[in-house]
Amino acid sequence: MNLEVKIDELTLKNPVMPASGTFGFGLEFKDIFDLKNLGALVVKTITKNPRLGNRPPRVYEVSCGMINSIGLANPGWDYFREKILPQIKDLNDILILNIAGESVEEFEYLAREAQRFDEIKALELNVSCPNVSKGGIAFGTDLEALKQIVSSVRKIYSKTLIVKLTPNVTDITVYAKAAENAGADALTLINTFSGMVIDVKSKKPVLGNKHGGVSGPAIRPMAVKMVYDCFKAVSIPLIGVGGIDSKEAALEFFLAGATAIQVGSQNFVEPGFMPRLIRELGEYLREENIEGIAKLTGLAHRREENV
Amino acid sequence: MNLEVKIDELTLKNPVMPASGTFGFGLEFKDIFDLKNLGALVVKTITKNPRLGNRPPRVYEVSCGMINSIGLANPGWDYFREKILPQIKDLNDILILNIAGESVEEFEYLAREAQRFDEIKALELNVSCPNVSKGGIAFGTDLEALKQIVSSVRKIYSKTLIVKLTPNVTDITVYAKAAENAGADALTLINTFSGMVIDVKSKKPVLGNKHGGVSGPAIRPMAVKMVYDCFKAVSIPLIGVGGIDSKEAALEFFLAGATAIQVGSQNFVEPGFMPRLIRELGEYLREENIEGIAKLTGLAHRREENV
Amino acid sequence: MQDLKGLVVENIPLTKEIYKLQISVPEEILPEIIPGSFAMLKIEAKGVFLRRPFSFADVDLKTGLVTFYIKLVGKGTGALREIHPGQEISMLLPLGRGFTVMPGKSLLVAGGIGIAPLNFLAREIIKKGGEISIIYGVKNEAMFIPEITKNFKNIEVYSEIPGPGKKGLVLDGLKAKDINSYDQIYLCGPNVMLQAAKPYLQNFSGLVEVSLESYMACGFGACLGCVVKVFSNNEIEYKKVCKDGPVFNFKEVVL
Amino acid sequence: MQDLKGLVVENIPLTKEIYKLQISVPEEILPEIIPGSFAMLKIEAKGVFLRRPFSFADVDLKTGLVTFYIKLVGKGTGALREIHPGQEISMLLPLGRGFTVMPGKSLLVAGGIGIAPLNFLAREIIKKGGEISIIYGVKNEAMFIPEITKNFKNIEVYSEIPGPGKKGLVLDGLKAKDINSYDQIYLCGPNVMLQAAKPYLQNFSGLVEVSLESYMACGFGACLGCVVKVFSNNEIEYKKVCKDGPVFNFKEVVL
Ligand SMILES: Cc1cc2nc3c(=O)[nH]c(=O)nc-3n(C[C@H](O)[C@H](O)[C@H](O)COP(=O)(O)OP(=O)(O)OC[C@H]3O[C@@H](n4cnc5c(N)ncnc54)[C@H](O)[C@@H]3O)c2cc1C
Ligand SMILES: Cc1cc2nc3c(=O)[nH]c(=O)nc-3n(C[C@H](O)[C@H](O)[C@H](O)COP(=O)(O)OP(=O)(O)OC[C@H]3O[C@@H](n4cnc5c(N)ncnc54)[C@H](O)[C@@H]3O)c2cc1C
Ligand SMILES: Cc1cc2nc3c(=O)[nH]c(=O)nc-3n(C[C@H](O)[C@H](O)[C@H](O)COP(=O)(O)O)c2cc1C
Ligand SMILES: Cc1cc2nc3c(=O)[nH]c(=O)nc-3n(C[C@H](O)[C@H](O)[C@H](O)COP(=O)(O)O)c2cc1C
Ligand code: FES
Ligand code: FES
Repeated sequence: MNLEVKIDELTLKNPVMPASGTFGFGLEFKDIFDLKNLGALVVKTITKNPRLGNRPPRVYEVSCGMINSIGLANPGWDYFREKILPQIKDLNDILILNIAGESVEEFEYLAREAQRFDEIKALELNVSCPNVSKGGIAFGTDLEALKQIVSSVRKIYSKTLIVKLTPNVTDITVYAKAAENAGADALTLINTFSGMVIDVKSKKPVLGNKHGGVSGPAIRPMAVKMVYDCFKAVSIPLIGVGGIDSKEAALEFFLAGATAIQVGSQNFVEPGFMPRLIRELGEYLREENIEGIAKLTGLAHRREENV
Repeated sequence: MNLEVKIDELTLKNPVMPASGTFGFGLEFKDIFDLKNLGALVVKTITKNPRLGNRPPRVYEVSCGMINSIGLANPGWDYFREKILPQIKDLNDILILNIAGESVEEFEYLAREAQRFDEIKALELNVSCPNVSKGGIAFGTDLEALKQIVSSVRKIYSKTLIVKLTPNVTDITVYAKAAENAGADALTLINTFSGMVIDVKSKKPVLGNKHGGVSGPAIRPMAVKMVYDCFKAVSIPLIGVGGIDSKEAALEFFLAGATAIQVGSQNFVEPGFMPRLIRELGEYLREENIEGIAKLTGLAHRREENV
Repeated sequence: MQDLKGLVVENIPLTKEIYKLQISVPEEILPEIIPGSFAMLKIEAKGVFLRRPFSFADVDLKTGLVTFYIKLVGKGTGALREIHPGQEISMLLPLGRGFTVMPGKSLLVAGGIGIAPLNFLAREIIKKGGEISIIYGVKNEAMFIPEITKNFKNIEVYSEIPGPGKKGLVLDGLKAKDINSYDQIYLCGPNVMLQAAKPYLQNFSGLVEVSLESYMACGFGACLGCVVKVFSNNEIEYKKVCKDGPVFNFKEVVL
Repeated sequence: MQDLKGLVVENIPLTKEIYKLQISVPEEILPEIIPGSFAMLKIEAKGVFLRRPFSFADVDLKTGLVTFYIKLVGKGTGALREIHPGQEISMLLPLGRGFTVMPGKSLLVAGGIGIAPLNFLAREIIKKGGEISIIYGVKNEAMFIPEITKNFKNIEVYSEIPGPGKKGLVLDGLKAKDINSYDQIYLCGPNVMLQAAKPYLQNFSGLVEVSLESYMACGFGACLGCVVKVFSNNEIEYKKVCKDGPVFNFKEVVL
C-alpha cells in the first residue's frame, strides 16, 4: 500500500505535513518522534526582518478549536538562514519554507534567497495571515495583489511554488484560479478564519491584538468545502488543512480533492498525532484494499455522478 | 434591571429571539415555554411558492455545531397567511416575518403582502441562505443585487426592515453599509457558513444537497468579529446570531455591538434555552448592577480606548 | 413533549455491540410513552453537540423505568455506554407518532437493533389481548439480544452468518410464513431489510407499519432535517420522521 | 518532553475551590521533574480542546506519584475534578524551565494557588539542606490549603478577608520581614501580587525568581502563544512562558 504523493516535481513519501506556525521549526517535536517520518517539513512563516509578533494574550480556546494572533513572530530571514536552517536541513528530505512579505518586493527578496538554498525544496507563500496589519490577509483578499505576488515570485523561483489561501473571501475558487494562472504549482487550503473572542469579565477582546485566526475542528466543514470547490476549479494539486484531528478528518480532505494534508492545531493537543495519522492511513489503505492514497483524491466528486 | 431594547420603532421586552428556521413557527415549542416570554418571534423563511426543500439527509452534526441543507422548505406565503398566521399571531406581540425570494419581484411581492398584515411587525430579508440554487446566497454576496433588493423592498415596506447577511463574504462591513444605505433599519448578523461533510464510508458528501450551512458554537468567534466590525461601520442596530449557547456567549455579542440576539441551533439541543437565557441575563444585570442591557451594546469598543 | 431529567438506574452490556440502559423517569410522563415513540437523549461528551434519538424498548408503569437497547455505532453511543447508575440524563420525551396497536394476529419483523421498539409493541399487543409472532433477524451473535427470545414464545431468530437461530435473512423468515394469516404487520430494521421486504408485502391487505430512522437535529419538528419521501394521496411529500413518524404506513414510504 | 499516560490515584477536594490530584507516572520520568516545571493535562470533556497546564506541587520518587493542587476556575478544571481514581490521563511532561535551587536561606512568597510549585520547591530546598521561610497569602478560607501549613515550620499565612492566619496581604507579610536576611527569594502568585511586590524587591541583591502563568496552547514552545515581555540585556523581548519559563528572573519580567 502506497502513501506516496506527488506535489509538482516533489515526491512525498506520505501526504502528511505540519501546517506552518503550528510546528515551530520542528525542533520542539524531536523528542516525540523522528521528523523523517513526515511527508514534508513546513516551517513557521519567515519574513525578511525579524518580527516580535503581537502583544499577548495571543492564543485562546474557542469551541472545538482555538484562536491565535501570533502575528508572524519570527526571527527573520538572516537568523533563520544562519542559525536555524543548518539545524533543520537534515530533519526531513523535503523542507518547505513558508514566507510572507509586507510588500511584493519582500516576497521577491525572500524568493530569491530561497532559490539559492538547495535544502529548501519548495516555497509556500503565506498571503493569508489575518494577524498582521501590513500585507497579510490584505494580499490574500485582494485579487490583483495576489496575482502580482505570485507571478513576481514565479519569475524568480524555479522550484515548487505553493500558495496558501485565506478562507476569508466570498469565493475562494476565484483566488485559486488566479494563483494557478499566475504560476502556482500547488495550493494550500486554508489559513485561519478571522474571528474574535470577548472576555465577559473584562468586557474587552481577549486577544492583545483584539482579533485573531480561528483554527481547529470548528473550521473543518468550511475547509473541506473549499477543497471540494477548488478541486473542480483548478488542476494543480491541493494541500488540505483545517481541523484535521483524526484519520477520518484527513480522509474527508482527500475525498474532497486534496493530494496532501497539513495538520495544525492538533499538533498542540497531541504532538505525536502526525506519525499516528500516517500509520493509520497506511492501515486504512490496507484494510480497504486501496492501492495508493493518491487514488482517494477527489473521489467524492466521481461517486456523485453515479448517484 | 431593564432588558428592553429598541430595534427601529419596535420596543422588545427583552433582546432574545429565535433565529429563523430553528424555531419552526413557534408551535413546536409551545409545550416547553410560553412564547410571550420572548423578545420577538421570528419565523422560518417564507417564500412566495411552497418549497419542498432539498433531498435528505439535510442535517448532520459537525464539531461543536451542525450543518444543514434544509433548502428553505416551507409551505409558501398563501398557506402561511391562511393557515399559520392566524395560529401564531397571538403567540408574541412582535412577530417578525423572514422572507426570501428567487427574484427581486418575489421579495417585492412578499413585502407588499406583509405590509397588509398588522400582526407582522417587521420583515427580515433572508438574502443569505446557502442552500438554494436560485437567489439565496447569490443575492447576499452580490453587492448590486443586495442593494437592489433592499431598496426595492424599502419602497414598498414601511415598517421595520431587517436584513440578514451572510458571513460568506470577504468583508461583511461593505454589505452592511450597502444594506444600511439602501434603507435597512437593522441588520441580522449572521447566517450560516458554507461547508461540507464527507462520509468516509460511502465516500460521498453526507448531505443530499452535498453542501450546507454550518451553525452552532463553532462559528461564534467569526460571528462576534463580524458584529464587532459592523458596529463600527454602520449606525443601525445589529442583531447578533451564531453559536449562542450560554449567557456568556450572548454577552459577547452585546459587548461586540449587538442590540439584540438570536438563538439558532441551541434551540434543538435545549428547547427551553431561550427563557433560561432571558432569566440569566436579568440576573446578570442585577449582579453586575447594570441598569439596562442596552448599556452593554458595543462596550468592548469603548473599553479598548482606555487600554 | 417535555425536557426532563431521568436518573440512570442500570447500564449493562448485553453483547459486544449492544447495551441496555434503564432510566427512571417522572411518573406523570409514563402513560404518554407508547410503542414507536422515542426520546432524544443529551449526551455530555467531547464532540457531541446534538441530542441522539432512541426508541423506547419498554416502559414499566410500576417501577417508572424506561428501557433502551442501544447499539454502539459512534461517539454518542460510545459515550452513553459510560454513563453510570446514579447519574442524571437530560431527555426530551415522548416524541413522535407511535404504532397503531390493533386486535387480532400481528406479525412483527425486526432487523438488528430494530427489535427495540418492536419489543415494546409486542408487550403492548399482548397486554391488549392480541396475538403476536416475531421474526428477529440479526447479522451475528454480537447483534443478538438473548433476553428478547425469553420474553416471547412465538419468535424466530435468523442470523446472517451462522449464529443464534437459523441461518438466513429476515426475508427468509418472511417467505416461510403465510403472511396472509396475519391481520397486520409491523417492521423495524435497516433500509436494506425494508427494501427487500417491500415487494413481498405490497399485496398484503392489512395494515403494515414501519418505524423509520433518519438523522435528526431536534427530534420535535423544528428543524425540518429528518424528512423522508412519502407517497400519499397521489403526491410525493417530504414527511418529518420525528413528528409525522417515526411510524409510517409502510406502503406509502419511498425507501 | 514525553506524551504519556498517567493513572489517577487520588482526586479529593481540599476546599470548596481547590482539589488535589495525584497521578502515578512511569518511573523513568520522575527524576526529570523539578520544582517549577509543569505538565499539560489532556481533559476529555465537552468543550475542552486544548490541554491545560498545571505545575507539579510535589513528586514522590518512592511511590511514583506526582501531586497537583488545582483551583476550580472553568470548564477544564471543572471536568478534571470529576476524574476518578483508576482512570488514565494523557500528560505532556515535564515542561518548562524550573527554579534554580540555591543553598542558604530562601524566602518563598506564594499567593493563592501559586503555592503549588512553591510547595515542591520548599521540599527540594530542605532536602538539599537549605533553609526556608514561606509567606502564604490567600483570599479567603476557600483558597487556603491546610496541609501546606503542616508540611513546613516557617510558614506565615495571610488572608485578605478574615480567615486562616493573619488578616492581610502577601505584601504585608513581605514588609514584616527583613528581606535582606535571605539569600534568595522565589515568588508565585497572581499578577496583582507580583506587581505589588516588584518595587519592594527591586533593591534586593540576591536572586529573585518568579513562576509566571499565561494562556497556553501547546506548552512546549511550538505555538508562540504564551509570551511575556522580558527586559534583558537592555532589550525588550517576548519570551515563551512555557519554554523560556515559567520561571524567570523576577527583575527582568515586565508585568
Ligand atoms: C427514531 C429513532 C429511533 C432510534 N432508536 C434506536 C434504538 O432504540 N437503539 C439504537 O441503538 N439506535 C436507535 N436509533 C439510532 C441512533 O439514534 C443512532 O445510532 C445514534 O444516534 C448514533 O449516534 P453516535 O453518536 O453513536 O453516532 P455518530 O458517530 O454520530 O454517527 C454514526 C452514524 O449514526 C447515525 N446517527 C448519528 N446521529 C444521529 C441522529 N441524531 N439521528 C439519527 N441518526 C444518527 C448516522 O447514520 C451516523 O452516520 C434510532 C434512531 C432514530 C431516528
Ligand atoms: C505554567 C502554569 C502552571 C499552572 N499551574 C497551576 C496549578 O498548579 N494549579 C492550578 O490550579 N492552576 C494552575 N495554572 C492555571 C491553570 O492552567 C488554569 O487555571 C486552567 O488552565 C484553567 O482551565 P479551565 O478550563 O478551568 O478554565 P477556562 O474555562 O478555560 O478559562 C478560565 C480562565 O483560566 C485561564 N486559562 C484557561 N486555559 C488556560 C491555559 N491553557 N493556559 C493558561 N491559562 C488558562 C484563563 O485565564 C481563562 O480566562 C497554571 C498555569 C500555567 C500557565
Ligand atoms: C498558533 C498558530 C500559528 C499559525 N501561524 C501560521 C503561520 O505562521 N503561517 C501560516 O501560513 N499559517 C499559520 N497558521 C495557520 C495554520 O497553518 C493552519 O492554516 C490553520 O491553523 C488551520 O489548520 P488547523 O485547523 O489544523 O489548525 C497558524 C495557526 C496557528 C493555530
Ligand atoms: C436547521 C436550520 C435551518 C435554518 N433555516 C433558516 C431559514 O429558513 N432562514 C434563515 O434566515 N436562516 C436559517 N438558518 C440560519 C439561522 O437562522 C442562524 O442564522 C444560524 O443557524 C446561526 O445561528 P446558530 O449558530 O445559533 O444556529 C437555519 C439554521 C439551521 C441550523
Ligand atoms: S429532527 Fe428536526 S424536524 Fe425532525
Ligand atoms: S504555549 Fe505554545 S509556545 Fe508556549
